[in-house]
Amino acid sequence: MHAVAVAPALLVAVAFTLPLLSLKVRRAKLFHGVTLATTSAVLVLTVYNYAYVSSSGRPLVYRMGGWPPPLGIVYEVDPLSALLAAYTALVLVAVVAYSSWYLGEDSGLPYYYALLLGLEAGLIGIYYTGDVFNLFVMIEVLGITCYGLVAYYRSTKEAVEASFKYAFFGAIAGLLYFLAAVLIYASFGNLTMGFVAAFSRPTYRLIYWNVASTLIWGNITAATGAVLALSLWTFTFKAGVFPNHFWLPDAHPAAPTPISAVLSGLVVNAGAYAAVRFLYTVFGVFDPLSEFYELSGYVKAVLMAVGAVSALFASVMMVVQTDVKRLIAYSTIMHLGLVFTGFSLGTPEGVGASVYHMLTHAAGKALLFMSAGVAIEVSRTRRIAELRGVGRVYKLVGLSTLLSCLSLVGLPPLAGFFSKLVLYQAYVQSGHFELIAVLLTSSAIALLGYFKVLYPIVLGQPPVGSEVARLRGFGLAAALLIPLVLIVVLNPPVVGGILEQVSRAVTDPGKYIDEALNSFINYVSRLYLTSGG
Amino acid sequence: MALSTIERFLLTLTLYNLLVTAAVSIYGIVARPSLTKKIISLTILGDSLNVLAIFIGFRVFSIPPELVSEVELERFVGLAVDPLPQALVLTAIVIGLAVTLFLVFLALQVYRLYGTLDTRRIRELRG
Amino acid sequence: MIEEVVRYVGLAIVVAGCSVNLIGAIGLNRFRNFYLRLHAATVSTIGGTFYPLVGLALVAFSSSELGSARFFMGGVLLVAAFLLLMLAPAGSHALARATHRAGVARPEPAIADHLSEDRGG
Amino acid sequence: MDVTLLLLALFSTVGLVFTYLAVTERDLVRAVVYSAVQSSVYAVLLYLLRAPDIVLVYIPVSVGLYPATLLFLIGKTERVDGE
Amino acid sequence: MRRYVPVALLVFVVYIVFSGSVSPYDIVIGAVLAVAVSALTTRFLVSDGGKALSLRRLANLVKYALYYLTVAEFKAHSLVIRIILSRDMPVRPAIVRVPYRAKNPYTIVGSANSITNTPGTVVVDLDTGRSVFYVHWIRAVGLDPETTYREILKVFEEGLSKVFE
Amino acid sequence: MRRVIVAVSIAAFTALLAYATTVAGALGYLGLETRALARMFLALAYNPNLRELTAMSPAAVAAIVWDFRGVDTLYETVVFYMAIISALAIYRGVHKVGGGGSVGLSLIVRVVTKLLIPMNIAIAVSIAVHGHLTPGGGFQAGATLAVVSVLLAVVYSVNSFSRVGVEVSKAVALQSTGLIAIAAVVFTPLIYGVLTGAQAYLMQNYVKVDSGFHFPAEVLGQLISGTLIWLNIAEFLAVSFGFFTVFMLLSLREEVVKQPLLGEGHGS
Amino acid sequence: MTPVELVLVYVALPLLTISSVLYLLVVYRGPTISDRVLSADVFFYTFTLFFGIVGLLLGSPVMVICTVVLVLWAYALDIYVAKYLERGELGD
Repeated sequence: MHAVAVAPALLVAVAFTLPLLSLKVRRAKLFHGVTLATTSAVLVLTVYNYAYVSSSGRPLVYRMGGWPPPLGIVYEVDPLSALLAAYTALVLVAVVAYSSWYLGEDSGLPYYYALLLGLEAGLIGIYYTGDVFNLFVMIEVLGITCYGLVAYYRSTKEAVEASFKYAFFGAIAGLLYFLAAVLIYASFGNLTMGFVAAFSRPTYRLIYWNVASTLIWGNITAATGAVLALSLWTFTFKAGVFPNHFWLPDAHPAAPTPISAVLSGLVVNAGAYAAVRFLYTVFGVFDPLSEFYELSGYVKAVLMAVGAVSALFASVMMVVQTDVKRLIAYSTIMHLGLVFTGFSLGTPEGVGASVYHMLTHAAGKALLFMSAGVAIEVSRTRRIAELRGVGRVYKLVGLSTLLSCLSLVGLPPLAGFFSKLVLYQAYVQSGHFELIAVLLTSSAIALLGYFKVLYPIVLGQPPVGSEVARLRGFGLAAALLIPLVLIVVLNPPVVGGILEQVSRAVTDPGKYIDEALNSFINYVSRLYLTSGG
Repeated sequence: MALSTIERFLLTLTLYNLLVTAAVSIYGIVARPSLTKKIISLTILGDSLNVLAIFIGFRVFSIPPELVSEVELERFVGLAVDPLPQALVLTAIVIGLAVTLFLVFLALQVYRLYGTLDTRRIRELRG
Repeated sequence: MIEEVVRYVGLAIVVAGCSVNLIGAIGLNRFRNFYLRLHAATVSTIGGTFYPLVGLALVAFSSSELGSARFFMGGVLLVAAFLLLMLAPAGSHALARATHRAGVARPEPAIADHLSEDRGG
Repeated sequence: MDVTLLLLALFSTVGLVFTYLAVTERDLVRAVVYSAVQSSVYAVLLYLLRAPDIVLVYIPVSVGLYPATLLFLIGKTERVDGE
Repeated sequence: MRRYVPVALLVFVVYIVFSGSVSPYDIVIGAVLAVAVSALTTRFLVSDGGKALSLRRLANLVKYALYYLTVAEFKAHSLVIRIILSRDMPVRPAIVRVPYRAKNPYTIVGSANSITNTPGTVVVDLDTGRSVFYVHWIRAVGLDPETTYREILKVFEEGLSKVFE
Repeated sequence: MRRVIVAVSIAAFTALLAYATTVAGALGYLGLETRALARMFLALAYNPNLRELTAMSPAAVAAIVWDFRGVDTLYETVVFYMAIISALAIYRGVHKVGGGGSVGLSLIVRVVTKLLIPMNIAIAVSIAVHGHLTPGGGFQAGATLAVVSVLLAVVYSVNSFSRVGVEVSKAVALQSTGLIAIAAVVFTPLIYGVLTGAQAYLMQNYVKVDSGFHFPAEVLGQLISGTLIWLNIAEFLAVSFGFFTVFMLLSLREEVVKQPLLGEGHGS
Repeated sequence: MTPVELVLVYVALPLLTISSVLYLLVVYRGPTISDRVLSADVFFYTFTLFFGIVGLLLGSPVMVICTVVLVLWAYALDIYVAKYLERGELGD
């Protein structure tokens, strides 16, 4: 159970030591090794957490510093957050392995790895936290590390400018979320997600009348409207979907390739996760028991519009790109749009399908960025027309490019196909046939875009001489293999049970609320017993 | 105890002033072309939201949340203002400072690369 | 007894200092020139802030109802007053010198400007 | 009546005025000075709101460090905003 | 060794006065801090340890401070306040040379700060090569070096010379 | 046209927010009473009678910052650290500090600044070590000490840092040391728990109903509030040297940094 | 209210408030940047006194710790504006 709290804290503790280490030791291998060991340890911890949470069937509440919920911060881990955190840790191991190949002996290595570890801490913290304000802090940890990593190639114009844009609007988004958190405290009288969720449901308010009437301090309906408006702006910014996508096609390509993989594959998921957490669990917009169920129509319309427009717009933009990384970045916007349409349905099927799509997209996108990154490194350009056919020399790269593209397009029998199929079924079940049209159209348009990438890398002019030497590296193979296995393995028989558990946990947050309240009540009753006895 | 009309008016006026300050600074962020001016407006936006956060924990006739040895606990609990927003704002100020420092470093680098901090000229130069 | 005397002396200093502060503020508005405003600013900082801070420290020391924290308050105020006495002149000197060197404001009208003479010639 | 309410209303209005000045001013050094004054007014607000801890961190950050870094930035770059 | 004392004393006094308590906790921390800071910064601050520990100099400093804070400040303030409150603001401003004789930087800075702190005179610049302050004087009675020295600087420099020189 | 739309939408949003906060009453009973949770914090901040629920710190804000909601502050420190690491990553490869004599401000300013430094250190340390008793704490003290780094950069020159004995690498090392001390304090309860098999939580300070681990709240009759004083001192170290790093980087001369920062073409 | 508090509330605070508004007027009007900074500076110094008086009135002496910080940073603001005017940039 301590593994929940240790995972992010361990990451930042190692991040603290890296610059100190760099004063004594200058060998690059040490930094690669330390970072790989840390991320592997965190992978073990997060997988253990997932196993614990999914086997016990209840969310896990960790009281930070031992404090009971409304006083202190809690980490509350339900199947969704445990799954996403474990998945993140897994992909990040691959990314660190890839970085060891990609960066080699770069002079900024300790800074790079410190930032990368901070990024992972931010992501896992966002998934694990059960506190509204702690979410703000973790979003900022994630944010500042992302800005720093995007600006890592500080002497290229586009990297610096993209990072400035990202950081600037990220700061505004963070401030707006801060205002939202403050408004939650102002009206609900506390900051624990489980408590806010309980107070949003009239039944819980009746059962825990004592607690609720003490803590609630204002008009929660008025506050919730403002909070949803403010926080959804922030979350859509972080997720990079339509009205707030403007930073993404600049920032993702400008970063070093492993970071592009992280940003496109994992960081955007954090925004989607936070939106789900707020809409489904905390305020229960799609929960008939909740007081805010009447908002579901508006929220549904907004999310659907956001998702559909970003999917269509981004798929069209993909086709006209000439820069390979920009093309892949637009594909991220498209997929996140599809994820948001799934969340807009408000049904367990929709949530399950969207989470599934998040997973397959993360693996596919990381793999595509990493294998395209090999081609970019070898041919020293990002223009699609001039890419070298690395796939002819190094079969693994060719294979991974092929499979990742096909998975992202959605061809059987790869993971991407199944996730889109499940999404399709969810649309059909809730009767939103217009979304099916969006899904099919955007996938068809995007197919053209993916073939633009696929063709030169797999079939283009092969590299020669010194360029081939660049391809050697132990880390590269390991890095490509992990997501490659993932996109083959993630099919419904394997993940079906997991997803069902996740979607049940999300659409029926009763256990989430109960655990948070129990944690408080247990503490108080034990206190009463010890002092009374 | 209830607040008199004039007290409520003054409190509301303060609140509105803070909200309008935030709005003016957002306008500055959007409308002014210079990156430096954008950063200045951003800091003002952060400041106004921080003060707003403290403001929701305010009460009239109160003392700060620092327990001095001579004050009894009951009187202290009955009189002091809300300490939680203060702790939250402390965090927010530090985070804002960190982001602003980084933005300044980035703006310097933008100037080194582009030779200007005017967004319109940067857009032209980027093509 | 002695406590009362100290308290009212401190209070008198505070009130007198606040009036001087107001006079300094008026002067700052009335003078026509940066270099003249410097003198009004000095009135405000020394007569209008330094002395009242000391007076307030006296009031604090003599307020026994504050308990042991009165020594804290008085000490802090004395340190602040001392820092003010040390830093305020250095600050206004730096500002005046920079203003003269950069030529932001001319010291006119003036019956003599030896600094410009020496630096120009 | 609590006298701090009057002061709160007065100084928040002053803060609004100086925000407007800082946003519309085209000379960036002046804008920095305006924003420093605005920050100090806000520090007074925070003090009146009984938040000495915040004042203690807000004054260094907002009155001290922001103008310092911004003047470093202006000194190394350009002084005028816009046309 | 003796030159480390004044800085340590300064740090200790500031710490104790600022903390406003003489509990063992503060005294221990203050003492440790004083030793540490003194060890770190004395080489930039004190050049001659012999002068540092003389009680006579300290007494002179106190005497100077008392004179300065009462008589000198009062005279200067009343002059400038009268100018501010009069209708036509009768000023005769000038930037004049004021020669100084002191060699020790602390004397120079102390007397310059004393001049600036009295309303009516502000040190605009100083030239260490020529040993001259350039003082902006709100009501100049004379421009020659003797007059300016006598009217502006004499008292301060003589008082401070007994402390630092 | 675009500006008008922007202005109107901002105004509309502000009006909505104003409506929600005052007329609709999202802020509750403004100005009248404190929230229930706030009363809990105030009652528990220093309360030796409730051993399982107190933070033993008379300064309620410090108690919340480092004990009740300590994780927030831990990661807030991470944000600050990461910002400095990002700045260092931008400035990587800059080894040579600009030469040349410093033409600073006048003698008066320099001497006064020199005198200010030891006094400022005394004040900052006092704010840091009394953080659990009076307003103040690690970050406040570090920010107060930042006066020294700003003034060294402005009044003297970047060379003065190395004359005083602070260089970029040394400042980063000291900052890391402070942060590692924070991490050590944070992890101590867990390590204790692993070694003895007892229950203990990350960042735990005092006894809880299900855990007997605690840091000493008082030493020789002096209240030190368990972890609070150690965290404050460590944070003080980290923050003040963080500011040193920042201003050292900012005051580097353009000629020195331009070549390494623009020279290498990377990633295309 | 004790006599001390009466005097402070009805005499000292109004005087200080009026003079601080007058300083702000100079910050707004002052033709040159030096005027603005000078009066901003005096404004800060005046507020140290204001902080002290308010702290005494609220009966919470621990609050006045903020005065020292304000004095320090007002000086720092002077110095960097002076350096900016003199050298055209801060730093080396």
